[in-house]
Amino acid sequence: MNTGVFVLLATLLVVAALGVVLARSPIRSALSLVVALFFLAVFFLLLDAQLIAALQVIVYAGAIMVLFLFVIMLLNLQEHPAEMARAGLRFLAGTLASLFLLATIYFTNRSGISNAQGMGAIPDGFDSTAQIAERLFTQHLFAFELTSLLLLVAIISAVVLAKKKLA
Amino acid sequence: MTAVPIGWFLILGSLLFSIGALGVLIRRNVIIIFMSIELMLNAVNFVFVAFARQLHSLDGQVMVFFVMTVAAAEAAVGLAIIISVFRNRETVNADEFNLLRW
Amino acid sequence: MMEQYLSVLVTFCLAAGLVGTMVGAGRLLGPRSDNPVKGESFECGNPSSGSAWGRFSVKFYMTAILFIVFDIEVVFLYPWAVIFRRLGWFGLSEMAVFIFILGLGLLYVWRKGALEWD
Amino acid sequence: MGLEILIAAVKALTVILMVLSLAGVLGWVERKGSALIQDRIGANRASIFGFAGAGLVNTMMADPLKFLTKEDVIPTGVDKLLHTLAPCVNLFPVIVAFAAVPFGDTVEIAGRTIQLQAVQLNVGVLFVLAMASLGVYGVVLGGWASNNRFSLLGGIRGSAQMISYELGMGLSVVVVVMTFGTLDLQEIVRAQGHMIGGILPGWGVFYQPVAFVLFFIAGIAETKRVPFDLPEGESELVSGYFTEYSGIKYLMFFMTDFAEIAVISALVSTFFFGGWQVPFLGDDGFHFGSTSMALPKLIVVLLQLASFMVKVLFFCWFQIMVRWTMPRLRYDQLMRFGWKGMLPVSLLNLVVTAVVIVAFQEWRV
Repeated sequence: MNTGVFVLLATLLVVAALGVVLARSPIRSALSLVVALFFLAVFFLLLDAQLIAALQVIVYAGAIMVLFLFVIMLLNLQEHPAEMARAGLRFLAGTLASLFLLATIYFTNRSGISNAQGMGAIPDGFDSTAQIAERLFTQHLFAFELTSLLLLVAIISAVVLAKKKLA
Repeated sequence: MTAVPIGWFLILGSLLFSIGALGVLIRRNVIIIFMSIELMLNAVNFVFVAFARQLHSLDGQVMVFFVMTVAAAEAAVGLAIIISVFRNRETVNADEFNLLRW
Repeated sequence: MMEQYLSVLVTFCLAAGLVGTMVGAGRLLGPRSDNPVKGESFECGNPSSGSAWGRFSVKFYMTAILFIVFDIEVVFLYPWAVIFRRLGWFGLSEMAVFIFILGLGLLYVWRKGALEWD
Repeated sequence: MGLEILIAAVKALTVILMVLSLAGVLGWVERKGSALIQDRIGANRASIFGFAGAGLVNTMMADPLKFLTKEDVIPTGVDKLLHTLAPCVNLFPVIVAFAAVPFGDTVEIAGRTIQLQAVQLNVGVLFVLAMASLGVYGVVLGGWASNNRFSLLGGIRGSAQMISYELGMGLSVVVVVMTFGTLDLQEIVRAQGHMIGGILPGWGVFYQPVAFVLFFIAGIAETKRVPFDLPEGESELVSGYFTEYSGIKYLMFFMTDFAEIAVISALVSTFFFGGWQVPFLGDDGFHFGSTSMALPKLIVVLLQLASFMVKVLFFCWFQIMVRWTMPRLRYDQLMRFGWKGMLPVSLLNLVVTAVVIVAFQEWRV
């Protein structure tokens, strides 16, 4: 049952991800990505990461992808014929990607973790928001404060870049 | 979900990452390249969460917060750049962004 | 634990089924008759002036960017809100710094006039 | 396993039927309520044997049937797939969000404790907000797929408005979470069961009146109704993003509107008005100070259910009254109010709340 759920969700996820790369029209591509992000959120839920699952939908699907859709509509991007890379580059890219995938499978097998009998039970309170918050606001305090600077820079540069008249 | 070993998650994560990388390499539309990068970031998030579950350590989940923030900042700035380039050159094809090329 | 995920899954499936059934039933039960005038886009009776897909104001795009940034702020606030009692003044000051820095961003955007619609 | 699936399915079906019938009832209440305000009869053909109240049956049964048998016109030159997808992604998140709201306490049937809540998550608050944030897609896609100027303008306006007010909404929810210290909707309702000083119910609104006002305003803006109905302003944009829809798809957009009203009402009563809590009512009956009145468990559960429904219906009615009382804002006023009004005020409210709670640690719910 569990394995079945995994395979089903994984198939849907991979199909959606392929949709992002292969769809001709950018808007379909963006929607495929939304679907893929949604299935990722379902995976997070099943991995006992409820908080992350909800935030995944709020941040990625609810905010970032809306921005992508806006830009696609703003620039009125339709299908474009000469849009794929040259055949040689396509072949190279495919080879590299499959090599990477094969390497992962090989090393996963060799390390023996995939033979383990599942992930086992979780400790009590592992999925509670309070524990993640505890980590985030004590151990990772510095990184957290730095993100505010990152966001500040993002706001300023977006305003500067996107405004029509620069002073 | 406890019956599925971590290896499967790793392989699925790397499959997603490869698909994203493929998108970056074969598509010429800058916006789709951007979306493929988002996909790659998400593949990494996925592996973080899977390892957090396997190792019973919440640091993996905390890391997802920061990846999300970086992805958001990247999307905001990147798309602003695309818009301002489009204003000047009327294109979003990565091959035609060649003013800085030599 | 399992109960929680089951409830989410079942609700999703039922809601999706309902939505799908509605669209499907509408397709089956509704009559069909196509003609070129009916297929025109509705512009209050005037002949259609062609495709509507064009470019629109960059203002909307600025709104979306600002939304992303402040949405991230809110996202950090949820876990903080759960435990800020336990963290006390320490947690308060650390969040105060975070909000202050993003507040500077809001102030900048405000002063630059990116929030104006004219 | 099978039994658990069955229980979950029964609960989910109950909630879905609840939200669908609420949408139907609201359609009727809106017609009759607007008539009341404008001093006319309104929907006067929808009666059975001269009894206007029976018109409700008409709106709930005849209307959907009529929409089902109408032609579904898909204009030429539209994106057909997205055109069909848009009403679905519009309706789906609203229904699912409603399912996360608890409509009663636990009941025990045959030795099994059942939560009266269809989607039970530790992060219920975030689940609801996540679904609310998906609502943008129905609007944007409906507007884009129709290939119509009115639709596109309505869709873009609508999505920009929704994301702007989502911030005010999110920040006021953060304040609620701070007050109750949990992200579980059922826990939030349970925390509102006590009495302040023995007379006032311990509802969120008495702790966070500012957050209540902000949340309610943002909620009305999220439902895109007057005074925030720019995306579908009839006098400017025909029907906004669903101008090019007909038949069942139009009904789906229409239902989403009313279901959204129901969701906002349910959330307002959960966060600020004690959800299913009845003042003075405990697990075993009423307690007024020293006197008490014992009641069987079944009656208590039914009273709590009724309390939830009454609160939800009250706020639905209130939103309909607002719609027929207020004039429409201009778009620049709407965006200015969202970014320069709601956002700073809700940030300020958050900071003040945090300082007060930390300074007086004993001030807790």
